[in-house]
Amino acid sequence: MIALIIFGAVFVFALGCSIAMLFAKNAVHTALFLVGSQVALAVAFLLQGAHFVAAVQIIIYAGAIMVLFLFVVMLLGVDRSEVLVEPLPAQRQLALALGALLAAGITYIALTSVDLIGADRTQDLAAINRNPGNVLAVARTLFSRYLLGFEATSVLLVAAIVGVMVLARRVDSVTALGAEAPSSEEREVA
Amino acid sequence: MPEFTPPQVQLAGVAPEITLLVSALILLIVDTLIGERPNRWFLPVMATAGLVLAGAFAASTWGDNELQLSGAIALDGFASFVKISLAVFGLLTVWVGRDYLVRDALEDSEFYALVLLAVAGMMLMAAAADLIIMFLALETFSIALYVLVAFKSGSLTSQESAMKYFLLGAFSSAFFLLGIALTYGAVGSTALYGGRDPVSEPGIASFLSTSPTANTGLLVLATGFLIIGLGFKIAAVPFHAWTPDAYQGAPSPITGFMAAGTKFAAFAAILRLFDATLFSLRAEWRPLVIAIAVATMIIGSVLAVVQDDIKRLLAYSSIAHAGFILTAVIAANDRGVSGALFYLATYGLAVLGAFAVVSVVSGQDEARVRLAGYKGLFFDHPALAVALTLFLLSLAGVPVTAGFFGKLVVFGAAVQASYSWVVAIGVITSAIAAFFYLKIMVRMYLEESEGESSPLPIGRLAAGVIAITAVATIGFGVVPGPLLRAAEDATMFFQPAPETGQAPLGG
Amino acid sequence: MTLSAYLPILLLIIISTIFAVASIFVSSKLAPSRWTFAKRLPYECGIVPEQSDERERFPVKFYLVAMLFIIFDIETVFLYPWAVVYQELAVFGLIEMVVFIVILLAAYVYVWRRGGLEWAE
Amino acid sequence: MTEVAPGYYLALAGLMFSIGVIGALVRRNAIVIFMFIELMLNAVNLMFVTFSRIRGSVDGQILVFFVLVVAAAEAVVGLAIILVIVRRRSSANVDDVSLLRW
Amino acid sequence: MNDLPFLDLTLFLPLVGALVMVLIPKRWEALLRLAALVVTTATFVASLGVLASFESGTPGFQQVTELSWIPEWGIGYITGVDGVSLWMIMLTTFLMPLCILTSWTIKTQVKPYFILLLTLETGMLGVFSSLDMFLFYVFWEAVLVPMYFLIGMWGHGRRVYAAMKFFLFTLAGSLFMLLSILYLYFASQGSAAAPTFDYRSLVGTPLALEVQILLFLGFFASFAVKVPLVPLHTWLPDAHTEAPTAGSVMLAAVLLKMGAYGLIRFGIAFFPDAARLLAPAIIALAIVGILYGALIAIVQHDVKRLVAYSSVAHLGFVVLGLFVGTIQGMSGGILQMLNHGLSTGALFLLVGALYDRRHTREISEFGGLARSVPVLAGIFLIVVLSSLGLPGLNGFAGEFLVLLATYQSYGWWVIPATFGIVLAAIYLLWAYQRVFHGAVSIEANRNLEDFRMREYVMFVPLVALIVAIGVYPKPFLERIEPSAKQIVRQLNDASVIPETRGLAEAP
Repeated sequence: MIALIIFGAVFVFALGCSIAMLFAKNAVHTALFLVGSQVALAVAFLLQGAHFVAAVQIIIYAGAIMVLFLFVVMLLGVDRSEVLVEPLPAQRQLALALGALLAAGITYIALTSVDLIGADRTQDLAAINRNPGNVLAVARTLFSRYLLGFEATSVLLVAAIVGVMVLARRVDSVTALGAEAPSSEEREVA
Repeated sequence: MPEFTPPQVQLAGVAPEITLLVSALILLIVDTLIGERPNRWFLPVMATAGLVLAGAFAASTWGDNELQLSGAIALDGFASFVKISLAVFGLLTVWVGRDYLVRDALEDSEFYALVLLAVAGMMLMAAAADLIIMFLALETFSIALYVLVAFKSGSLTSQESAMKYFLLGAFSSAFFLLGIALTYGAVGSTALYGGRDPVSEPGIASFLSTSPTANTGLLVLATGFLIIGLGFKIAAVPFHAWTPDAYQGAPSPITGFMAAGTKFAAFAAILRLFDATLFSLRAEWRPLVIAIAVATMIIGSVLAVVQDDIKRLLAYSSIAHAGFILTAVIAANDRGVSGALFYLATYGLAVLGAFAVVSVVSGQDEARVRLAGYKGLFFDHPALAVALTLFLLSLAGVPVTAGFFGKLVVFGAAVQASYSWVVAIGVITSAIAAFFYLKIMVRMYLEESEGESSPLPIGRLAAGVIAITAVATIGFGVVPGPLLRAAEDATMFFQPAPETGQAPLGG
Repeated sequence: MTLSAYLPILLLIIISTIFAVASIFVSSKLAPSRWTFAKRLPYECGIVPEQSDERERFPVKFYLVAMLFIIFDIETVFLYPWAVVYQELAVFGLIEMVVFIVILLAAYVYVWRRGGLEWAE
Repeated sequence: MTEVAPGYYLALAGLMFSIGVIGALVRRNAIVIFMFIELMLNAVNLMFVTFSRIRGSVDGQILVFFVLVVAAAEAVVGLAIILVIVRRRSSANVDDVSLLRW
Repeated sequence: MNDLPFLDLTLFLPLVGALVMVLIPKRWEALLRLAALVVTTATFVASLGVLASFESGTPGFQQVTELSWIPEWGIGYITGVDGVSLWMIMLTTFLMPLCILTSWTIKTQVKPYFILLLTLETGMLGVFSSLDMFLFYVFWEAVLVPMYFLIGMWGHGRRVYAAMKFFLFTLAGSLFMLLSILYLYFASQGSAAAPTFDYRSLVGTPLALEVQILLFLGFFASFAVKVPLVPLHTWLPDAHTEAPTAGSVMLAAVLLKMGAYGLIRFGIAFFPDAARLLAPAIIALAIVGILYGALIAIVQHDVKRLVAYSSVAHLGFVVLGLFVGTIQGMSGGILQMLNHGLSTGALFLLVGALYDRRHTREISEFGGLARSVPVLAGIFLIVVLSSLGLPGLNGFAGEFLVLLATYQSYGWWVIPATFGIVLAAIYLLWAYQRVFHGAVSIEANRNLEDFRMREYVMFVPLVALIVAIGVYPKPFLERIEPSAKQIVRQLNDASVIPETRGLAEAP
């Protein structure tokens, strides 16, 4: 019963925050609503026995990534520059139709999917969470079965690091990061 | 369940990727250690060494056929073929890029490092035997490419197109991810193949071979979303909106690399996923892929006709080519897979060559990319014009070029699979496509150049790349046998269970 | 492990929220507020500031460091579970993590040498 | 404690994903579009966790980590690209960026 | 039978010559011209070897060369010659030196011009001698590219438009042929045998009638454009008129024959049932073409355009002969192909000679030329008479046979066809009269130089051949007839189909 109430609250809060994102005029508000829905999701993770993931969701997602979003939004002041313009006449209607279709489809599949999949094995997961425990189970699987994925993320991160370094130098040539030679953008300006 | 047992670690499957990662890191660090130099020749040299070594590693495992690293990587001829091709594409990109960067005063170690990382991601994509690895690989090369598209500093269009590319790319990967999630839900794993025991080591292939068809509903839905995610990367309609902008905004060598490499990697994933793993579900995914292929061929070639910027034109042409290759995916037979590999390899060479020419002709800061800029090119720079003609003829599929044979094998596969009507559409759109390739040739040969001909500095590396790709385009056109044989050897996907085997021959 | 284990966290959230809201409320009630026209002006020295784009020209360093922080922050996701099973993983796990760290460390060296972390111009 | 059936979680995930799609297509501010894409990723994460529960294995939870890393990398690079554009012309409005041309 | 592979020598001599000429600096124009002449003459000599070792009286293929090319796809290099192709090959090699000679007046871009001309020759010869469908298609398309450039770069007036139109019409048609070839290829796959592109094995592939019709239409799309049959002819007047003289000659004399040749060799041989079923419709189109071409020719005021439209009419006779279904018709049609090549080729050469002197092709700009250039006028008359089928000259034998055959099979259908001959007399003689007779109204026509040595060299053999065929057609017909007989049997007798599998295994 308690679980049901908590789930109800999570459901309403997560969905409410998501819908509010659609209508928030201000980018900062959008970001805050996103944080809200992410926190709600973290609780949903907890409810389903994914304890470590829930913590990570809060720490990294809501705590770091969204902070970066807010940081950029606020320092750039993009909130002021948002104008709602329609580039294609029917894009909004199209998007709503597509979204509604998608929502209906996925929800239908979701509500019936347990039958599709076969037996619900929630109890197995609960057993794993009791012994050896969520983090331990995650760690064991992560560092064996997903060894390659784990190492591959480092490549991804390296690409992102290098990318950020390149892009930072594209911001403005005045900010001579590595004492760059005057690039062609200055030629064009001149 | 999870008692920890250290997995068996064999590095042969990922040796090329490791090589590329290591050489990228070395390259970055060495550059900072050496400091400012007027001529940083060592950068392309190191990148070349890394790519050659990676290609050699990929070649050394030719003929192997096994799963490695807990079933995350397939070490098979298919992966080797794609990896070798990608290494070659990377090499050509690096060489053209070097001349381009020097000319526009943009040379940075990051360019080479990102190309290497992108190639590594693409290679991983081709070898991935697990959807999550596929996803990570896709993201790795996508992120590298977002940055490479934005690499020009002269014009804002470069960054703007990168933003569009990025937003649409991220959007599409969310769909791909949704597909992965649903697959995981349906199968209980993201592994493509799975182990012998479908309960303890689940995988898509073993799931499909053991479970009754009624249980595949969720997997079919997942397949739809996976198509969306990969459709973006191959620039299939209706997921093509980023292509013209990104192709136009990116530095020309990178545009060529995207056209050749991204397409190859994404198609490798599509072929492995659809023509091997999900083969038994072909009745479900085929209609969708056919619809996409037809739309892609038509939209790509029709919209290319009205372009007057050569990079946008080639972008639409690359969309049309994605449609042509999709006909081989539809065929879902051995000839289709080998045909697609052959097509992608030769298309990559031709398009890299074409963009090498574009990169040379465009001049400083890519000022000359309008079709009008190609007027009378034959009279000013006959060699460039002849080379570009060759690439265009190959793209148009005119005989004695490799592109013709590619079209033949790809269309042939679809005819064999009794999809002649799709090929008929392909044939009509090829004729339309010929029109816009011809348009460029008209400019080059049949019209006088405007104003005085300005000298075009042609770097030795770029000239070399153009020569290599031109020779290859003709060579694989006249003697397609060896490459085709290699592609046919490569069609052996890793097959743990006989049920996931190839399409039966026969039309 | 049930949700009841998270009860202290919930309590903490509730208490801290109450405390924050209450302190704002209380201070606004208790503090003397005697607003004058001069106090409402942006600057008291008499010069009205221009409505300029004050958000412009933030040094790009701020963004760069923030972004690099996020990337290296991600490592903790993997480090924590690794630390939990470190005993069990033994040498194999150590090698695994060392490879991961070394790759990112190399990237870090590159960033450092390239001047990505230098604050001064 | 009685559990709520996993189907409802999947439904929540599906709805959030759909909202993400709508938002990404409807909104015109690049950063906001990107936020909706993040919402889509979050919805997928919920799906992974729920399927992990249905399947009785932790694999799904691990996949969330990978999504997380990808999201972070995308965020960093994406925001950097947007940053470049905004700093070089003071707007992150998608339409100014001459998009959606044929 | 013969020691030297004369056929393959003939086939590749021009290409080798072209490759060698690439090495000659473009400033040495005289050497380039001479080299082209030497190469084409040598090719002609080599083709005389083919003629000499040709055994008349046997229907099958002779002098067959068979090499493996792309075994993976059952593609071979197979060439051979029979009664149908023999004269086409001879015609090509015979006219080519004359085209080189008439191109002496080309002053711009000499090097690429001659290289393209030689490449064109290999392409045309390849079309006539290929016995492998893939090889055939390669040559078929290979003809397209040099001709496109010849028209586009050295043509007159609306050359760009004409070149584009030529290229796109032909390519669009041939792509449908490619589709049909692919279908046929897979249909040829027996229970044990791998599919093949070998013409000799493909003949007699059992096909359902509706499939036959579809495939026939696929081939027909390509050949009907080339011939051209009436609704698809619109590229022809433009291409013929705007092309340089040598291009016009090759278009009229050889390229059009490629279409007719294809209809015989592939259309009828592969799909006899479909051909028989569709024959009335095709004959109707042919007759429409005869009348339409003739009527339009009458009102032309550009002498070259007039000749171009006369080709539409003449080719109507050819197609008529091929599809009436008798041996006379077939032989006559094939002979008419040769005759039209000679007559119309000569006409275009003569118009070119006129153009060189007056730089105009308007009939009204001429008048009374017989006085200033009597030799040219005399030869023009002979050629005109041959073209309109005067007994004793070459045109008569072919047209007579065709009309006779039409009468036998289709009765009154012969009347409109015969009317075409009357019309031909009208437009040709009327044009001749306006150009060479009457008063000299324009001063520039008064003092024109008559034939030079180069032109004598060109026209004496041509006229000799025209007279020879007219007087004594037997040696030509006796080489044609066995093959014609064979094809007519295929067309008329469906029960022959299973037996024809072995038709090529003639000694």
